[in-house]
Amino acid sequence: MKRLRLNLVIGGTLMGAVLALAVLALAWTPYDPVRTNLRRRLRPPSAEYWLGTDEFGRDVASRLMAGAVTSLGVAAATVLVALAIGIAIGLASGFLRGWVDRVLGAVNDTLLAFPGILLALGLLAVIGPSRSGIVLALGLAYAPTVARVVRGSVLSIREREFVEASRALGNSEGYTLLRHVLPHTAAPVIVLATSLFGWVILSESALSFLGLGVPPPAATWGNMLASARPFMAEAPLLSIAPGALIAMCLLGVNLLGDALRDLLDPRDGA
Amino acid sequence: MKFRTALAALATACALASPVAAQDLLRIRLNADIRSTDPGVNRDGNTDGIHWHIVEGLVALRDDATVAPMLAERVDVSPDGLTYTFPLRAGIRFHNGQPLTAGDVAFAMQRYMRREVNWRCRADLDSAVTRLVAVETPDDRTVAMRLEKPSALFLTILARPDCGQAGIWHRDSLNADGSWRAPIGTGPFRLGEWRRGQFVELTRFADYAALPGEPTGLVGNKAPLVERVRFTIIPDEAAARAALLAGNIDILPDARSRDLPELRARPGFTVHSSPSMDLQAVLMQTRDPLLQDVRMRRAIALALDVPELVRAVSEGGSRPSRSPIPPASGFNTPAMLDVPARDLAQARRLAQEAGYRGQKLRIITTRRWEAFYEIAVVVQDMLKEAGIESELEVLEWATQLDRYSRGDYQMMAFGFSARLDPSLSYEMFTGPKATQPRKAWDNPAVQALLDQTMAETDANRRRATFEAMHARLLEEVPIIALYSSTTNGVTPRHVQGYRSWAVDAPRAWGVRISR
Amino acid sequence: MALYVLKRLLAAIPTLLLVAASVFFLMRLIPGDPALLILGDAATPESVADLRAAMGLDRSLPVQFGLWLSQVAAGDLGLSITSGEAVGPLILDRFGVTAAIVLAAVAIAALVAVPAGMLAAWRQGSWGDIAAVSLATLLLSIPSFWLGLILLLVFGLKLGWVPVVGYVTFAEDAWAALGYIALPVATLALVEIGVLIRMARASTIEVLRLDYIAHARAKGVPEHRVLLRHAFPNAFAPTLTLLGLVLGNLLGGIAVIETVFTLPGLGRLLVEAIFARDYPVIQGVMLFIALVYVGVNLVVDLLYPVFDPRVAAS
Amino acid sequence: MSLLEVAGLRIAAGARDIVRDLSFSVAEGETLALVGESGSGKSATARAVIGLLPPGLRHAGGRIALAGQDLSALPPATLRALRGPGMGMVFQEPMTSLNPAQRIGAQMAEGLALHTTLDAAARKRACIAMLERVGITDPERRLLAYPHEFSGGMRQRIMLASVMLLRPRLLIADEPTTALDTLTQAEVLALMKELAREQGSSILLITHDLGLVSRHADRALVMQSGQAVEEGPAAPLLAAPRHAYTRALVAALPRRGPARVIPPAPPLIEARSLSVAYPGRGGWFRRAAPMPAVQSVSLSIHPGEVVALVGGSGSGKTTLGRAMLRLLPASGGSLLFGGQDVTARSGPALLDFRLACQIVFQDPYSSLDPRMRVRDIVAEPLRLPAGMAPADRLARAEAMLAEVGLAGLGDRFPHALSGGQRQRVAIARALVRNPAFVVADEAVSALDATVRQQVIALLRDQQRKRGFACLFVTHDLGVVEEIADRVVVMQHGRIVEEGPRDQVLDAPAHDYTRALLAASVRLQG
Repeated sequence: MKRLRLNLVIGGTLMGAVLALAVLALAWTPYDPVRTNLRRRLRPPSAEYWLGTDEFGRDVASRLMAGAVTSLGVAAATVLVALAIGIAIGLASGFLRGWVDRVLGAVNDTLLAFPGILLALGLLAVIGPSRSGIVLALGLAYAPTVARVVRGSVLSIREREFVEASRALGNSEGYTLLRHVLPHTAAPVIVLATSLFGWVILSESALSFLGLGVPPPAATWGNMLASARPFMAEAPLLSIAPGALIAMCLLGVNLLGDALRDLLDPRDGA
Repeated sequence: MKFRTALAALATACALASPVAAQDLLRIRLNADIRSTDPGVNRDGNTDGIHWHIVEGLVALRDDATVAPMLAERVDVSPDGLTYTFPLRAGIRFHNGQPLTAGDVAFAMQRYMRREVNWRCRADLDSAVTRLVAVETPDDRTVAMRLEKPSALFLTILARPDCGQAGIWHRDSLNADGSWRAPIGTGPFRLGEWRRGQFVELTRFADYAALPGEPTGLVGNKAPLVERVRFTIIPDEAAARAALLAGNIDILPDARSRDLPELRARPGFTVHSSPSMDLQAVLMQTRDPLLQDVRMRRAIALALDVPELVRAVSEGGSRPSRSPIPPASGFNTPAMLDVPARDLAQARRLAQEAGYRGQKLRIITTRRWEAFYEIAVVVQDMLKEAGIESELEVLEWATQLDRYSRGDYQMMAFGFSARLDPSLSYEMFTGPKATQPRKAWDNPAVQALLDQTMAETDANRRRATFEAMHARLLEEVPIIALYSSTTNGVTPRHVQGYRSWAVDAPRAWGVRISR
Repeated sequence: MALYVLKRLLAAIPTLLLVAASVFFLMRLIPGDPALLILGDAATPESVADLRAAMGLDRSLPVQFGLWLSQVAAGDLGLSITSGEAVGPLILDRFGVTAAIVLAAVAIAALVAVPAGMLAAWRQGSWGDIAAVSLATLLLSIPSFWLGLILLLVFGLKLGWVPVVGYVTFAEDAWAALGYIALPVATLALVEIGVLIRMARASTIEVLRLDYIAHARAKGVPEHRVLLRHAFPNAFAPTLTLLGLVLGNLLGGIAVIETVFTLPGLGRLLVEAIFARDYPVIQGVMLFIALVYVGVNLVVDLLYPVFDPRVAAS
Repeated sequence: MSLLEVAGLRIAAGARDIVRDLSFSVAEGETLALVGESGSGKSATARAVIGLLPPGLRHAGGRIALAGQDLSALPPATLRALRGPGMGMVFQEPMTSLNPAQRIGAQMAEGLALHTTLDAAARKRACIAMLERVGITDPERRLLAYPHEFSGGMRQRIMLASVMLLRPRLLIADEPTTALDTLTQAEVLALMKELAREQGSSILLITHDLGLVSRHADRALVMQSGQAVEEGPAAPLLAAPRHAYTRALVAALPRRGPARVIPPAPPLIEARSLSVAYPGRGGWFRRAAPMPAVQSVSLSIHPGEVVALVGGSGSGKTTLGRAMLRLLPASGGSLLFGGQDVTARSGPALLDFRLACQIVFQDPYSSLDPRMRVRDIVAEPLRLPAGMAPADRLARAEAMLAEVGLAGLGDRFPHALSGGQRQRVAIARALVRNPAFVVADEAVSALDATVRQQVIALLRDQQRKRGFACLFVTHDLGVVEEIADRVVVMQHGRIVEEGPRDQVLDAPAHDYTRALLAASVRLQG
């Protein structure tokens, strides 16, 4: 219980901070985050540029703020896509069982056998790198994980007696699925969603790192990190700052995830 | 200073990387592995750079990209310009000790011209402009080649590094089945060990028959002065630089321009800068509904502060030029060098007239080549100041190249590899879009001029034509030529005789190590 | 036993085929042409056509696919169209690098994390436990490649303890090789430790709740023995599954780490092949990765009964 | 002098005391029963004695002495030395009380290795002997088996064996047989007593079952919500309980109700040589053979009668119950309802059958959707047949809840109710649509004695009032006595005996029935 509250507080604060940063960025940033100024590249931090400037003379602080908006936005959208697809598949294969399950299972295995990044790489190359492209690609890449979790919990729930009871009442399968099964997948899915959120932020940066992230000049923490790599020696802050933000955000997400997990734990529920 | 220690660190790092470090070993950085040892066939820039140490052609380029005899004593062109006769130099031996004969030349040329071999330049020697119809060997020491009609390009094609200089190798370079084994050439170095992904090592050819005089381009005195040359593959820029500073490589042929100030400041290192003959440019699709209006294209050109842009992108290393013919070329003229000034007001007005209403232009670029990306970013920035909105479409290189070859773009930051003949510098973006969608400039009149320059062998008349074409280019702006990038080689004190040149891959002959 | 393995491999064939097909056609959907890439900006339609013909890319897709499959069935993955190397050996060569790093990292991670997680669970709620969990969560939250960069910055650039770029195989120079993989291994290990500590802790807590632990204690079994003989095997079973998953994913997916440390590994081979549209290499690698994935899971399932006899393999 | 002395024991969960000021003693060779219902703190007491309180509970005060040694004062090592030879413990759940990852030989020998100087060979011999003693056939080979290879009863025997192997002076048995079915229950307990007698061990027996107490305990201590309410020699205490709670417990013991005469009528529901088989688990390639659970059973139930379907675990009674409701598909035979064959019906065609039939499950924890309010749970059946306004449904639901004694609890979620209340909800849900036929599947087995009594009463009253036919699936003959009109005995998926309640209970014809009756414990007056 003690740890739960601790998680909630710390996680909440971290995420709150990041979100606040993003919201603020929507309204105001110190400088135009995409405005280049080649006369002052790679400036060290100063009163003028709090975190210095990047290789195009753009204000790092402003880009970090703008990056928060993009990174969080992309992550959120992606998670939604992954959930939508994953839940549909998971419910279907878990509840219908039989050949549906077999087929979907095979497809799922196939997708899981792909490294998620690679799947995204391929899809991106087809869709073309754009925000929506990345959301779709990563969404598809993570859907199988969701599907597996949902399927798992559906399989366990459908064995519970209240599902049988619902049948005994003469309720249709569909009704039973929606009324009695679906709600119970919520807990694991919510928990998963939080971790997903983290993974997506990571993957987006990884993609940027391989040159396929959210297209510049729009700033995401990922592509900032990526383009800072060549200047690691000259301007370490360029690499450290966005990475630190990602880490902070992920820490927040993970802690919240743990808190949720404890809150939604059936053992405490019953 | 922290950074120094950092580099020292990296140095020790790379000491581990290449244990060998002897007086007679020259270590040169290679940014990526080579494709093959088959000259002009399976190749890229790096590959050519290795091959030209091993094989030589009848002719080769000088520093200024003009053509000079190499294996040939001299080149005699018949009055009708159809027959080229190459008397071979005496005393030339292959790496396997065999003397060079006309038969060897014919044998190599015939393989090059076979379709299935996929020689990079076969098509160039079998085109409307230049068609090689015969290779004959009147005697053991003479080779004669006949063309269908006169061509200004013929010798250049034979000399082009990307054609493997039509390099002549001994027939034992092939397997019994005719497939490529390994090059047995006449060059100053012979192929030593090629360890994929790690290094290519060449060894000195003791019996090399050097020309007299100074080395220039790929001709002149190419005497090998070191026992072994190792091209060490280091993909990472920062690492390569560190390796140089740590003394783990002796030549960094291609330093990042942004590292130059720091390297120049450093005692004991010499920077060898040389303008190359490539071309960085912005392409515009003249069939685009918006850009088909020449006023819009002019507006865009006027919106760019080219000198500022070039200074920023090349860190002041390159000189701005709106001509596709590189300043380093013997064909570049003063007229081509002056750069029209930026004029935002004018740009705005033209855009207005062209019916521009704030549509977003899409500029395609890639991160594969930092210059493309930086150009695009700066261009976007400068257009904005002229009230022209644009967004970057940052593609993976393969995709951009695909879009380029299909002409499927609105604007594109693009770079053309070195063209060593002024006609080719225009040809690379001039042509009928119907048959060659990649061509940016589709204008029959200009095409006609271009064809002239290709048939014309008199240098001065060609220059005149090129100036005319240049003028038209500035009017019609299908592309905005920006600059030719600069090759910056860096060597430590103990390396002597190294020089960068128009083509950015390094040359190891004439280089000496003295500690 | 052998029969079981055979069955499992057979059962994997549909998956592998699906992977093969989807990779093949997915890659063909992607814009970009290997011939064009090789010829560059100077390519003419004719030269491209010739090169495509030489690469056998001029045939219809189904034909190409069929040819490729039959080739693969014959155990030949074909030749790289950029470097001309045989894909099979190339993959094995690069896989060696990746495997060395991943295995080392996962081994270290497991050796550190599992005991740590179990002890944390054993003393649930103690400061040690909270510390372990917090550390794990922190590690879990650090982007691996960023961690890599930082380590590179500190130990490579600032301190200069380890080389920053390059790779030699252990065969060539074991000591040097150690230097090269030190950082990547550390990076991966740290991240995985985060995952594994949490897993080990969670499953140990589950186990410690059960009666047979109380039973053991009621017999007067000392605590260390309770943990080792009674808690560990049961708590480790689920962790083992996770290990398998982690291993499967890492073996295929450390492209980013390999990029950071410029290591000639499988992941980078794949990414580079994708950029170069080197179809044979891409297809080969993907198939190989899928196979590794299947293999790892098989091994896990074979090991599982050792820790949980209720699940007998065959 | 007494072996175990507990004085002023206090066990706390956080700030709350779950055991308060508890004192008792166990003499050498004596069996003391700690009796009480769930939440009485009896299990916690047992754990406290052996010093293995689960996390969250702590020994907050009082003295526990074994043979005069204050355990709470002992250093851990010494305490450990006492566990095993000093005191051993048998747990309730045979499924989790043996280490699934260890061969039982190893688990048994472990204690010997720790507490005796026997060498490996000697230990093995001892184990074999002990296994033989607890009735495990072919013990030598079984030593190498894993727990999951044994049935629940067998495991409990092995458990017992590995504990008694160390000849503990005090044996703590925490609900040792609750998880087993009637037959095994009796056997295991008998075995335990014997072993204890042979070794002269005392027993601290934790149970909720007065029957066991009367049969096996010398003295009994009745606990209620953490405190001792009454203590004394078992027989007199049960014969003449003084404390109100004890009386309630005793009163909760099953009494046979009056026999009824059911007016003859055509059977309401009828199974004709019905068979049910569970499909084997299939893979992509092979498909395993189905496992028969019910084999051509014929059973007809008449309107208004209550039929008890009894049998040990694995007898197929639950399966049959499910099959009679078409919750499981029949693999053979046919099912008739009101004379019409419903075996193959599905979808809408099945609806009228569904509307007429209902079920009450054993486990009220899992049979109610934890995410629905009680009112909605009870109202849900009224969705069908369509046509009833939501408002009316809720009204009906409230009324029904009031009827089962849960007035005003409609807003609660199931987890906010006690076990008994949940079972009432389940009953309300089953009856709200006035079914003609109800299957009660072990409907009261999970409940404490007193609660069980009330729920049975509720069921009986409702049945009398609404007159639905009821198939009462149970292993507990006590319940049968209470409400059954007719008894059907199943074994190995077949019906072995069938007849009017009194006849079957008083003059059982089949051996299996006799065994069941012998095993089912009643008060011995």
